[in-house]
Amino acid sequence: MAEIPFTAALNRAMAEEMKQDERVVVLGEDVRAGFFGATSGLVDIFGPERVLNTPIWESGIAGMALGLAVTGLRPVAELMFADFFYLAADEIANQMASWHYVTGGQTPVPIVVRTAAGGGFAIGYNHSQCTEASFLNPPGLKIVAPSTAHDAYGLLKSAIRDDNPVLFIEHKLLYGVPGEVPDEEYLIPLGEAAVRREGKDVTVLAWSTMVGKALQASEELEKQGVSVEVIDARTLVPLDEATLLASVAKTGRLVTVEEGRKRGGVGAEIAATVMEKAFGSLKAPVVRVAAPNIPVPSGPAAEAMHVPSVPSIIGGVRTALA
Amino acid sequence: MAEIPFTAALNRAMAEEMKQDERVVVLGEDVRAGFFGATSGLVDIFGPERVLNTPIWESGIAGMALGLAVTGLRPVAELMFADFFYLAADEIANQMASWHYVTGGQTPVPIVVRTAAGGGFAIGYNHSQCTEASFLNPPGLKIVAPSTAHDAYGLLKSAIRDDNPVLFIEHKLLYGVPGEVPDEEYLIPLGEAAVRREGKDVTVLAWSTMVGKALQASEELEKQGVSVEVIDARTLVPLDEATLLASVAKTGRLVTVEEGRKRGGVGAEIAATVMEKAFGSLKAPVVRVAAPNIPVPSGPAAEAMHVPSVPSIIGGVRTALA
Amino acid sequence: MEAGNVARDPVPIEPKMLLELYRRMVLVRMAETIHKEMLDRQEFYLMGHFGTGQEAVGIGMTAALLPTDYLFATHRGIAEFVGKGMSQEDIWAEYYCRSVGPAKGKGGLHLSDYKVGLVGLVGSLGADYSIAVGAALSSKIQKDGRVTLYSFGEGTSSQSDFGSTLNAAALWKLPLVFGMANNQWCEFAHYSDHVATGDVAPRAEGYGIPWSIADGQDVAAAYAATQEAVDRARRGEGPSFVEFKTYRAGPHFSGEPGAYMAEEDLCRWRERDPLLVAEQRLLAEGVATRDEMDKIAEAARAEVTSAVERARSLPDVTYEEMISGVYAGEVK
Amino acid sequence: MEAGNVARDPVPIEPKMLLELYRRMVLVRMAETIHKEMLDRQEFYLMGHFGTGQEAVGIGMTAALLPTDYLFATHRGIAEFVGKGMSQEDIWAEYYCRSVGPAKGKGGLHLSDYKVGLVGLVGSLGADYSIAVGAALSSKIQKDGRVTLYSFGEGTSSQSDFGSTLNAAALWKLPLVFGMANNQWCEFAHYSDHVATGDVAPRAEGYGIPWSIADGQDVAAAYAATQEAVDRARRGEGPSFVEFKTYRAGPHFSGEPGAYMAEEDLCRWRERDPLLVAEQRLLAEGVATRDEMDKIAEAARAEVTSAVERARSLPDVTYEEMISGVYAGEVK
Ligand SMILES: Cc1ncc(C[n+]2csc(CCOP(=O)(O)OP(=O)(O)O)c2C)c(N)n1
Ligand SMILES: Cc1ncc(C[n+]2csc(CCOP(=O)(O)OP(=O)(O)O)c2C)c(N)n1
Ligand SMILES: [Mg+2]
Ligand SMILES: [Mg+2]
Repeated sequence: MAEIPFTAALNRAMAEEMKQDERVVVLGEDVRAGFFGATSGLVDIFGPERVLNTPIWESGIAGMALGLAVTGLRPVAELMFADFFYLAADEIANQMASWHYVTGGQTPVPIVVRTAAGGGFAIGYNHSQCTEASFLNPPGLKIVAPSTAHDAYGLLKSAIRDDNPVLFIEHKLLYGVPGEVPDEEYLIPLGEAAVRREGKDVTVLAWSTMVGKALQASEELEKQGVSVEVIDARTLVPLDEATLLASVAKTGRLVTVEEGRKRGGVGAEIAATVMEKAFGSLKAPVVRVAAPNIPVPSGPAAEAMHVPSVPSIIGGVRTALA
Repeated sequence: MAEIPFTAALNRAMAEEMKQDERVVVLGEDVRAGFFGATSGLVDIFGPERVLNTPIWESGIAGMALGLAVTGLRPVAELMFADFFYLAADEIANQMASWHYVTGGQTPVPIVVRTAAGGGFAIGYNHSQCTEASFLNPPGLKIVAPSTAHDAYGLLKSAIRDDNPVLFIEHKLLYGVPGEVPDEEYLIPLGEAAVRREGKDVTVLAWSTMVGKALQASEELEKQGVSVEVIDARTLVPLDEATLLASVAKTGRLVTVEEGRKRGGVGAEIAATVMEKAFGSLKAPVVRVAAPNIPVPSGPAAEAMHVPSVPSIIGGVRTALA
Repeated sequence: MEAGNVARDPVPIEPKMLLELYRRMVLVRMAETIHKEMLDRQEFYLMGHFGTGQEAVGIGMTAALLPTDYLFATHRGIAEFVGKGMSQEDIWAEYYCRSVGPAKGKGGLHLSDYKVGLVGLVGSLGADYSIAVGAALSSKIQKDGRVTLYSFGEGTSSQSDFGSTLNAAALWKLPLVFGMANNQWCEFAHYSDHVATGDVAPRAEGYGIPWSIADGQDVAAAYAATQEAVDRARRGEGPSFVEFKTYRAGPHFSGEPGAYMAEEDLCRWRERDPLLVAEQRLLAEGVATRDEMDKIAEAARAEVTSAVERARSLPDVTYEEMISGVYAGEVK
Repeated sequence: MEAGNVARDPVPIEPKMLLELYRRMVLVRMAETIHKEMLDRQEFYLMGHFGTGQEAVGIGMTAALLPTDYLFATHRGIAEFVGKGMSQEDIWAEYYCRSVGPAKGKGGLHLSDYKVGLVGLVGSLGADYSIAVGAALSSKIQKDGRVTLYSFGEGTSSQSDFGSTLNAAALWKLPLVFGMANNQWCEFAHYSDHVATGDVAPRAEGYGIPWSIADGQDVAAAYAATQEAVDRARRGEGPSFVEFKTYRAGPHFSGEPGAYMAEEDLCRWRERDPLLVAEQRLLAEGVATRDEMDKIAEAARAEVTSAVERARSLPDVTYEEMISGVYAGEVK
């Protein structure tokens, strides 16, 4: 079993799926070169028709993916930055989200829209956001956000085989992070969370980069005598409510951690759902650790202050325990 | 004091603001004729340069509004249907939402984006949505959704005078509804909810058309011995937390009612916030009455089943009381 | 191009084909007339964006397509749907939101019918520009020989993705035909309020796309101009752009009086009503008699009426039906 | 247009003006060189999208503007910002995110400076097409005599709002000038992968907009072509489109090697480096000596260095500063 970077895991997933299903095509800006490396080299194996560089046209990339999907192909589209979901929002939220429904299921809508989310380069408000929260409300989408190379591989393969549009959120700080990816093929079903660490005092639900920070925070808290259960949501829609509720039933306390803004964030939906379904078990209000309600600030100093940190997660857990 | 329709109240608000501040301009598709009537006749008073018909270009309408706003004017832009917010999402969520911040306040960003939301004509997935939920997460926006002609007038005037981008959500079923609008000018500040009915057993928070349905439900419930406090949020961002929390402190129970979909809806944010700030007062989990997580269906029969109704609000209250 | 009795050389067309296209136009006109009557009697919920006076464009364009070709049609009338082969039964089943419709009644006005290449009608104008590019690209990748026809109105040429679409189509030499009905109205405003130039088609030039302007009142002309473009696409020579000069001889939608339209313009254009133009030619060339035409109209009325009656008599969708089908496959 | 020593008639320009434009180009080159050196030494966080080799476009274009005119500039180098009058102190204060910057250090790479008409640099390419239309419309409504220059790259001509923007500008005869630097690269791909035609400017024709193509290596030519367009706009005659032929003589951004660029192309274009072209003319026409040019470079180094030093020495923004300023006025 090799340790390979997150991008290599994505690359392997795409290459395998393209090999075994010639309907799978990759498109996006500079996907041949591979801006963050995930698609690099695919063109050499599968040729320029199946690995298509597009003009700078985000709504087009999403809309073309939809057109490809409803005419027999299985596009994996790349939008270079998650911020650009808003440029393609009509295609994503109004069109692909509804297409299966309004056509009465005459066609599957097998689309993956991959993107790079989050901060890390300190380049501010249009290249650093986590935008998944705005896409919870549209129907018909699935949303996936892996935290490890292992999951990136297994989830991307499932996403490509899914007959529905999947927003696949990759964090740019994860791309270079290596992880163990078994040599044998495997799939990770969409909609299954992973308990990363068992604990009994409080549940922390996170995804993407925040899982790593939550684990660090829980080690710190362990030393302080607090036993934290860390769940990696992996898929945000559909959410693995069973795993989450089972954990909350045990701990009675929940902290959600997300890099995106708090107001209208993913944590709000999770908090409301857990309250609805497990009010009796909750010993304290669900705590949402998230970014403040501001544009992602420019510059390393401000960016670092803005993104949830290990101390802010510890603070959130402390609040939940208070 | 005259009873005038909702559209006339909007029209009067715009006309007055245009009269007293020549920087106020109106733009959008067919605003001269006035698709739903709110802007009809303004061109005759203020001329075609201040009441500008635009091409069919929603991202342009929003972006032009931003360009007008940062160069000294105060645009009131119309996007014909709330569904089209997604067509202008980059301009709304990425640009106008952040402009004041990223320019360090060198310019105010006085924009109102008016739109017609919700069902009523049974014309389905691209002309019937309530899309405000997707715009809670971006920073820097205000979101207003009046339920009466009286409020439409007072809130629109405040929105036009606000130095920030305001999404102003009008429900198409309200346009023709008359209401009392005093002859004297008045403003309703953004961020102030209205208690529409006092009660002690449960709080219902609604906005737009759902306020009327909540009031009907509360009358029904009154007969059944349940005392419902109905709050009209009026402004969703910033939310009048003080009024809401005071009510929940009294009743201990909250039902949010919205026409939009439940997952990632506005109710999620409100539920999470109330849990966070008033967990001790909550005798039951916050109940979210909302549309199911499907595209707005076509046809009168399906549309009627899909939109929250008086019985479903009563059901929600019953759940909160159980 | 002005309306009126301009002398033109008749565009060559097989007599049988002309008669068939005439029949289709009559069917479209009949369906929309019956639709309007139902609305006038307040018997139906669905507003109509009728294409009265523009039938030759939709019927002419679609006549150049094969059943397997893809069509992205517009809200303006049902000519394109009829021309592409969607049956009255299927249209009305969808309009009435009946579960027997091709989209299980979920489409409503957003007609789709995959068995005849109707991929779907979007509600947000121009959302399908890029979807059509995707469909044409799909055919290029799959080498399936299909052509995609993207139909739109001149008002929609102002929408965001227009330029990007032309660029992508030309860049990849896609089998994509742009068919633009310039009906001179964008809702309640004349198109000179929307479009900087009188003709839109010449824009294609700058993107490296061949273009032409065709008479939208003459179904033979519309057919011929489209056929040329479709043939070019089918030969792998890339996209073309055809602008059809026509006129929306009625209001934007059924719920408004169209008071802003000048009566004399309407009259002038009605002189070149596409049904009239075709009838005159059919008579002049001895292809059909008045009597045969009356029979065509009767048959059309029967076809529409029975489809409407059937749809009306079917039950509304159930809650179960309404709530299902958001995702393909099972999702918890 | 090919690079190389093509014989051209020199475009007329005041000697003093040429010298001043040369000085600006030197300042830009110096600032970007110092920026790159800091990155090489890993002393600075902010990647550079340097405009090396394209300085004549940004400096030439902006020379045609008044201080009150609006400019929508691009990510490609800082020539436009310098040309429009943004000081090195202000640029570096923003780059270092210092609260003394015009945007209180909130802009970072998204430079804005309202006192010199720099409305803001967006991070999503093409988001500012419509914003620029709004600014030009604003001037038309307010009759303030300002011209808006919309600067962009040829890759961004594929973005959604391009066509709609040309249409709106022409429809309303806006005082809007399109200045497109065709530097032949869109990130890691040649522009023939993005744009269907070799020239983009002729697209303007179809929208009813006059266009020209100018030599982007010659600051006098870039200036003259822009001035003509600006004058037309200022006279109320509407928009114009100028395409500048140039070459991105380096990688897309500082963090990549640009290995996909052919060395011989780079060499060929470096022969027509805009600083070299200007220097040769200054010398040939006896406007400046080598010595005077060296002094210009020294002064530029001093100016940049002191601005960098100042910015570096200032404190980071505080949490309070970071968190504030989302809304104008007080919001609870
Ligand atoms: C994105 C979007 N904006 C606005 C509308 C409302 N609308 C429906 S039809 C129409 C006019 C379209 O004009 P044109 O493209 O010329 O087609 P026509 O109606 O003349 O056939 C408008 C603005 C819409 N459906 N979608
Ligand atoms: C909406 C959007 N898509 C993609 C990018 C990433 N990106 C930054 S620069 C660039 C290339 C732009 O090419 P061009 O317009 O020719 O300008 P140049 O970089 O050559 O100056 C791309 C794709 C972006 N910033 N915004
Ligand atoms: Mg039209
Ligand atoms: Mg370029």
